[in-house]
Amino acid sequence: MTQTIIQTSNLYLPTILIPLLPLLGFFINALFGKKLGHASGWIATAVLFGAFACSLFLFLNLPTGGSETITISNWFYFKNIFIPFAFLIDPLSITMLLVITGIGSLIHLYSIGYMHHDEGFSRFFSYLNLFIFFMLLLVMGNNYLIMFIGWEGVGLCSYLLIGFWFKNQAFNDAAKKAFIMNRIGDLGFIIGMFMMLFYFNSLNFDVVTIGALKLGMGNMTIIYITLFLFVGVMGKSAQLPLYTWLPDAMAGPTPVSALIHAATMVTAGIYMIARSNVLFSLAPHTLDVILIVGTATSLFAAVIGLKQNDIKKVLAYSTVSQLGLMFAALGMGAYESGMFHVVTHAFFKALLFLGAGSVIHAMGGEQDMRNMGGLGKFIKITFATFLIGTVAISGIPPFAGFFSKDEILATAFEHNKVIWGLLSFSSMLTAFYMFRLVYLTFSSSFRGTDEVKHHIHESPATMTMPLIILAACAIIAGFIGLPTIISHTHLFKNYLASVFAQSKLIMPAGHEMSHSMEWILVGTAVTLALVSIAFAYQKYVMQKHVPAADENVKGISKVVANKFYVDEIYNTVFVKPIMLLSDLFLVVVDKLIVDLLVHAIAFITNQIGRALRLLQTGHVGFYMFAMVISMIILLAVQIFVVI
Amino acid sequence: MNTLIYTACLGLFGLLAEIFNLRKYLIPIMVLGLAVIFSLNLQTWNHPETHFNGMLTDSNFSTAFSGLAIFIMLIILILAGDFYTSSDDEKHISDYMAILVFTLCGALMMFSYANMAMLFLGIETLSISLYVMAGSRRFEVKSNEAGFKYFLMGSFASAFLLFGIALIFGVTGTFSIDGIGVYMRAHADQLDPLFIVGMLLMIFAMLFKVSAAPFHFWAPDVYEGAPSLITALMSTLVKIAAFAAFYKLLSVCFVFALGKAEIILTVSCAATLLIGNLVALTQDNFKRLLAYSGISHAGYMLLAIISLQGSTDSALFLYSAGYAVASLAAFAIAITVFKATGTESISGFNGLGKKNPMLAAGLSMAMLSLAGIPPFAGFFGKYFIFSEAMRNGYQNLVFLAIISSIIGVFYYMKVIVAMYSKPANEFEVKPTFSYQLVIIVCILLSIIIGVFPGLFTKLL
Amino acid sequence: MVISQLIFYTLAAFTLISSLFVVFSKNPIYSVLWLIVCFFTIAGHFVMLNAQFLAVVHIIVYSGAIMVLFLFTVMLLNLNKETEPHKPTLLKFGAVIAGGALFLIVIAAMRSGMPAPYVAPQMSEVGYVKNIGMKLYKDYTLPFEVASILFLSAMIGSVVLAKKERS
Amino acid sequence: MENTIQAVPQNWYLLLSTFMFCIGVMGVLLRRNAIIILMCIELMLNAVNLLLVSFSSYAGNAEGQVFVFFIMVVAAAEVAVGLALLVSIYRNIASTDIDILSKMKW
Amino acid sequence: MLTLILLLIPLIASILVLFLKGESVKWFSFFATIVQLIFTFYVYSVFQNKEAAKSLLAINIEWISSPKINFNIALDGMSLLMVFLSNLLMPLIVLAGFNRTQERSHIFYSLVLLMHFALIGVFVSFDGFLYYIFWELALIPIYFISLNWGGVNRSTVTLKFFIYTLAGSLLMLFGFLFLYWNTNLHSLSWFDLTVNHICSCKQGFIFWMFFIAYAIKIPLIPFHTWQPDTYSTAPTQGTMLLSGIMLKMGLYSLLRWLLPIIPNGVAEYTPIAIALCVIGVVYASVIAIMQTDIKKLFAYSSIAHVGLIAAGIFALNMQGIQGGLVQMLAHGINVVGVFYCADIIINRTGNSNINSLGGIRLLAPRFATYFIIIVLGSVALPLTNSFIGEFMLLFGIFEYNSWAAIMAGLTIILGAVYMLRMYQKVMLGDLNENVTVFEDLKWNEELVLATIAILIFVFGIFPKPILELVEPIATEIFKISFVK
Repeated sequence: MTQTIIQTSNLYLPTILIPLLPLLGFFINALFGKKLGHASGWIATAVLFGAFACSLFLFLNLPTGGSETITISNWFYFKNIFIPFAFLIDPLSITMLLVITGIGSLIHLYSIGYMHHDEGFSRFFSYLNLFIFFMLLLVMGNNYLIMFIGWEGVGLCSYLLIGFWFKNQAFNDAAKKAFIMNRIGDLGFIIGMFMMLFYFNSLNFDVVTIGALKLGMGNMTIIYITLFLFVGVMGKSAQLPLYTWLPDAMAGPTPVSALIHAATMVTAGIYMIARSNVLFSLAPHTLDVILIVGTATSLFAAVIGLKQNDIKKVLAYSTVSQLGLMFAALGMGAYESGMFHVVTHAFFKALLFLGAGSVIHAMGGEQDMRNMGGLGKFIKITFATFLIGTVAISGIPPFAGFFSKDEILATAFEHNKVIWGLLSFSSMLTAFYMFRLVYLTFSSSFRGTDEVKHHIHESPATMTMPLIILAACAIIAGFIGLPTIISHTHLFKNYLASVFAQSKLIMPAGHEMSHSMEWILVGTAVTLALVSIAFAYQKYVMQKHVPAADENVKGISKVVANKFYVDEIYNTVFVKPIMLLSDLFLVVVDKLIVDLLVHAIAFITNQIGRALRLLQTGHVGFYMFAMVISMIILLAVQIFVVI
Repeated sequence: MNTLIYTACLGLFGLLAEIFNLRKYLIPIMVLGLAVIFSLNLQTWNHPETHFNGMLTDSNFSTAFSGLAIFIMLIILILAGDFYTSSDDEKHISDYMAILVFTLCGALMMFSYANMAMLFLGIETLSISLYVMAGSRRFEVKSNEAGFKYFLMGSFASAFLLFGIALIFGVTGTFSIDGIGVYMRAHADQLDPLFIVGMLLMIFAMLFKVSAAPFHFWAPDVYEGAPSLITALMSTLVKIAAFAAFYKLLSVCFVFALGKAEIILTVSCAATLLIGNLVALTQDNFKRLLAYSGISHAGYMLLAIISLQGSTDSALFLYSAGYAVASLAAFAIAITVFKATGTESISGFNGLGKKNPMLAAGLSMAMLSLAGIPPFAGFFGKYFIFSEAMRNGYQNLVFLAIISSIIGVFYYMKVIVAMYSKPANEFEVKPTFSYQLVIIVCILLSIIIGVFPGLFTKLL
Repeated sequence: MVISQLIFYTLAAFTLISSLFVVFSKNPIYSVLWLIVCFFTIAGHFVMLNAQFLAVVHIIVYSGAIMVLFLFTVMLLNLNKETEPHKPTLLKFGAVIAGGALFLIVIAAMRSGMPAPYVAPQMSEVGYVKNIGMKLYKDYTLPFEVASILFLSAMIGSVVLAKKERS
Repeated sequence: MENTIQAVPQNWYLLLSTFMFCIGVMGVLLRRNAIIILMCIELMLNAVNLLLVSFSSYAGNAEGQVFVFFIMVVAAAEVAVGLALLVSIYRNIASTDIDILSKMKW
Repeated sequence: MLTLILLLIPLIASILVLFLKGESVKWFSFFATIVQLIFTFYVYSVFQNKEAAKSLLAINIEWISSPKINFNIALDGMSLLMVFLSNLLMPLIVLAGFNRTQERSHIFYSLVLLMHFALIGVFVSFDGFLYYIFWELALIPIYFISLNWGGVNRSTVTLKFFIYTLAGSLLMLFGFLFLYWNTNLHSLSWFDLTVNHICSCKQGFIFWMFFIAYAIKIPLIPFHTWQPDTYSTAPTQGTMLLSGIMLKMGLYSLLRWLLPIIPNGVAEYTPIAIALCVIGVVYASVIAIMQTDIKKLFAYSSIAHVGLIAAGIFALNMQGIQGGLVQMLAHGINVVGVFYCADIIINRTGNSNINSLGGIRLLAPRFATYFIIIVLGSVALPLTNSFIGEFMLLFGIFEYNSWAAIMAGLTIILGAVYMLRMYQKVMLGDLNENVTVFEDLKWNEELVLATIAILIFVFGIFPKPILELVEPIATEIFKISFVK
């Protein structure tokens, strides 16, 4: 278990360079950021491109189906438990690495333009680099603890970045909320780890997997472990009921939303489940829970998304909804499909966010869609790329989203018709509100003030370049996972096959679906998407419908627009009682009971003293009387009671 | 034996000094004389001897306690120089000095007596001198009252002592403590009831002398009313002498009969601990506070008496020494402050920490030592006594003692708090040289005993 | 036999009665006088017990010295009238009961241990001056000398305390 | 006369002196006049004297009688000091009532 | 011998410093503590060499023959860890006072150094009585520091503190006396006591005597009420001493003088102890959430943290013990950091109410950075020093009882809640009207905070040396305590 052998693999250097580069970038920016000025942005971007290059190197050099453990040090140990600081390089982590460093570097590039005028420019990049570092640790670690470091680290960076504009207390609240909600999940994660330590004496993925296999299918231990892990996942990946932080997290600068709250961090949960696929496969009940939670989240968020007017909020709910979809996939044991959707989603959601950022940039900070409209004419590149992203997310072939989503729906159809129905409905809603977004923003005429109108301009190249690249990816990324009806080589599935091989052995393989059935499903999905797009077109372009002002919203719409009052409910059910409890503890228990008890003892002691003091009357006659009396009593007791 | 004779001579010298008009040099000479006697006293160390047909025995016990007593008197005499400064006092200074030295004679008899007659005379010499000294501020009603209360109750208690002695004489036919001891050993399992009653009456009288509850009533009033210096003397020398005599009496004459007095001693010990500490909590007058504190200390020392089967004399001595030096330091400082502020209330100490940090530090250390906090001597005394009591199986009493120590800390701290956190009064405090000397010596001794308590544990 | 018993009982009765009068007399002067009576009866007991020397000394010291001192003081302070306020009745009862209880307790405690009436040595010579002198000056030299210190102390003390001067 | 010892059991002396002692105690508790209290204490001391002499005579041991001398000495000294104190108090408060002497209490 | 020197340096310094005046007092104290720190490293190097260590580090001479008390000092891994912690924090604590002016600073620093002496003494004593002496001795300087240089209401608050802790220690004294006379060796030497256990029937009783003493010192609920007031009243350096080192005395003592000495008693009452600890964790955390006084908030957070440590120790397993030791070090560093930050804020704004602070980050970005690092350290973020400890502690508790671990684990959430809430209110947002001027850090403040920040990361990233240092002793304690 203790790997102290010096690694000689040729992958060693690039592997450790991947996290080290962003870390280096972080230190440079944190320590010398002020002096570097805008160069810090370029440095931060450069190190990420370096990391991306290293990831590519790994991708190219790792033999197919192989995996490599790179041990940096024997981090610590206690009792018989050894926790190495080691990296696991296998297709799954490489996939994530590529996504993180690739999209990450694009977003960095974009941020140079986006944050150009911000006074915290270098600070922003140091945070971003730090985030990337932790995210890389998360996906590269060969055990749960390293993963947990990354897990908490990204939470921290998310906190720092959401509250980046710290003068605004609402933003700070959002940041704090994100951190705390994540921590709730983290507790679950930690308990899960404890159980693993307890039963398997290790946190290494391979050891845990072997241990779990020994315990066998449906073992309660594994069910508990996976359930606790899933609690962690719920926090990080914004699933019901711990999703409320994600929409609020939009308070951060838009590149942050793109990077952290769309492309990378929130998918950590999916990565984690995929990483522990064997455990989850052994726990069918947990999978059911995941499926239900995922589906519910998907639907719930999609519904809320319908009524949002903040451009980023819409995207945020769409992210939650898409994440739910991914979890539904995982819950059905379709890990590759989930991962596939992670990848494609990363592209188009990052694209959408960056596009939204570009819009906001153009609008000078305005985020409310009701004040937009007709922007397509002014910012063409943004419009075009944004449209690509929207089409991709809506599941229109041959864009990336179609393939990954279709795969999941197909699995769902096989698994359970009801789930399929619900997920399809959620996709339909997605298509609707995404196009609602596009129409409200880009088509018809401008609804804002003239002042803003003059300000509207296309973003600089540092921002449009990433948009274009991401748009390209959003178009082509789907081809790595063509459905069986088109091609028999599912590149993505094959690449990850080795990771999920064990699960495939455990899980009862579903029967191969007939091609005709698949065609029907594809047809249905596309039709539904098109219908909702048409409906949106009819409503927002033809009728030029503009959502009502907040105070005019009534009835169910109001409930939906207010996100089903979930925040308020949480506030009443959890936050307020805890605050009340806090006061209660302090005032009643601490001051009144415990302290009073202490004081009461002191007081009583004092009072006894006061009472006894009265014996000392000052009258010598009384003294002698008392002496004689006590003498008599003592004599009597001594002589007659005992002898 | 020689110690006693020399001391008596020194007392006589004090009287003669008046005649030869040596008033100015009186105190230095007396102090010097006591210092010489102190060193002469050491000669009897490890030379146990009996003198005057079994009236007096020199033993290490008596030598050690005599040394302590002489030291205390030395300090008191040094303090007396700057204490008796009024014209009235000046006139009587040689009388006072002589009586003080005679008090010491009484104490010395109480350490080395080997006969009930000597015990009785020792106690009476000590007491009668003190009745006088307590009432020596004869124009102050408080002092009168103190002297008279002490006198009345003291002679009342003496009568019980005598009745006890008489009964024991009746049974054993001797006044020699060894003789009584022989009788007690011979009849340990079947003691004559007369003997027991005699013993109990003597114990009552001794409990009175050591100011143990419920015979403690005289102590607070007398301590408060007596001149401060005499209070210092009473709370140190007198208490220690009484305890030493008590210890010797019980350990030689009654050790195997103590089972018949166990309830009395236990109840008295517990009551002393509690009453001393609890009532002290409510005191505002510093001297009265120290009086109650003295009562509580009597409780701790009674613990040593109760467990004397295990020969706790070393522990008792260590405790006495630690208690004495701390008390003396406290009184030296208190007298200085009383003079400066004109009040004996604790509030007189307010702001002393700012006015005179050295005095405040000294008093703090004295208080901590009295409270029994390491590394001061007071702690070790307590520790050894507790340890001995525990060894002899008095766990419950030790526990009670621990509880009462906790209570005790509170009122000692009250003084410290007053010194450091209350706003200062308008006064100037400047101890004279002799007081500074005494304070420093006593505090240093307290620490030294605290660091090397081992010197004392196997002493006796 | 009978005579000596009779004398004893008479003396004892006188002793007790006089001491009770000491306690209960309202006027201090009467108390002093009753105390003198009491001392005489005790001296009588001493004589009965073959302690003639002691009896004489007793009369000289107590009646001659101590009681005179008392009388002096009473006169000096002009206390020869009933100025003493009375204690509450309850306390009076208490005092009587306490005294009685003490007596009962002590007697009860000693009851079984009382020396049986026995025949003492035919001729008790211990009370003779010769014997007492031998004891006092041979064995009890030191206490005898030490008593002088006590006296000295008491003497100076009394002078210091009672001197009438005011600066 | 010598025959008293044979005629009267020693118990009687014990009883007598104890009774006397208790009368003394009672007196001390009963009275408020300091002088009378002093006298009661003398009474107690005399009870002890009587007891000692009786023990001494019955046992043929002279020590008891010697001890009585010391008691007398002490009694005398005590009375001297006590009366001196009393006089000094009387000068201050013009009373010998012990209950007035309660300036210091609690 | 080396241990003795370690003990004497602060004592001598504390006496010498009395004779100095003015600024030289601070420099001298700083110099002394630095010398002590350097010497500690030397001692550590000797310690690594097992053979030399035995003869050089231990002293055992008879002090008092009856009842037998030896002057028995030595160093093992656990002692060394605690000594290291004290010696590490001491220069920081002294340095923290460099830009503060105190009346009679020579006495102040003398007391601080005396306290240092006593603390080292507690950690190196291997005789129960000697240990007790030092334990009590440590109380006196801190009491006077708080009484003389403390804030409002100091007399009542410090008196409560003094009596409370003294009450506990006297019970412990009773326990020691009881142990001494009821074991057949009649010795309070740690080595004897660990081998020669008192009869199980009496262990339960002794457990309570010791436990209450330690529970007051640590403090565990319901014995904690002295602590928030004292922490907020004491001068900051005093609070740093109290929270950084002194309460570690209690935790250290659990491991040194409770577990190995009365294992059966501990085993018997461990459920109650753990329950108290865990309830304390949640309870104090919940109270901390609504605290508005910054020092009190930290005080309650400290109660929560040490409660967790104590719970881990009472879980009676290897990782709990080891985690407890590691966490003591971490908590010592962090808590000193937070209290120093609090002091800097209170010192500059004259305000300790977090609701009337805000926006400090705008004025003092460097301070804000250090502060957030320390805050993150105390919420046990991975790669900071308290993560490993907290992880092991929670795992220890988990092994004992999974529900207890979940309850205790709430500290992860609640800790983040109150710490971030505090940070947000104090440092973030727009400038509060009470905060108009806020100087950024002075050199000494920056030095202190930077050291703490570096320590937070160093121990977080390289926990192994510490774990290895304490592992043998943890194993030993574990063995002694559980081989029946």
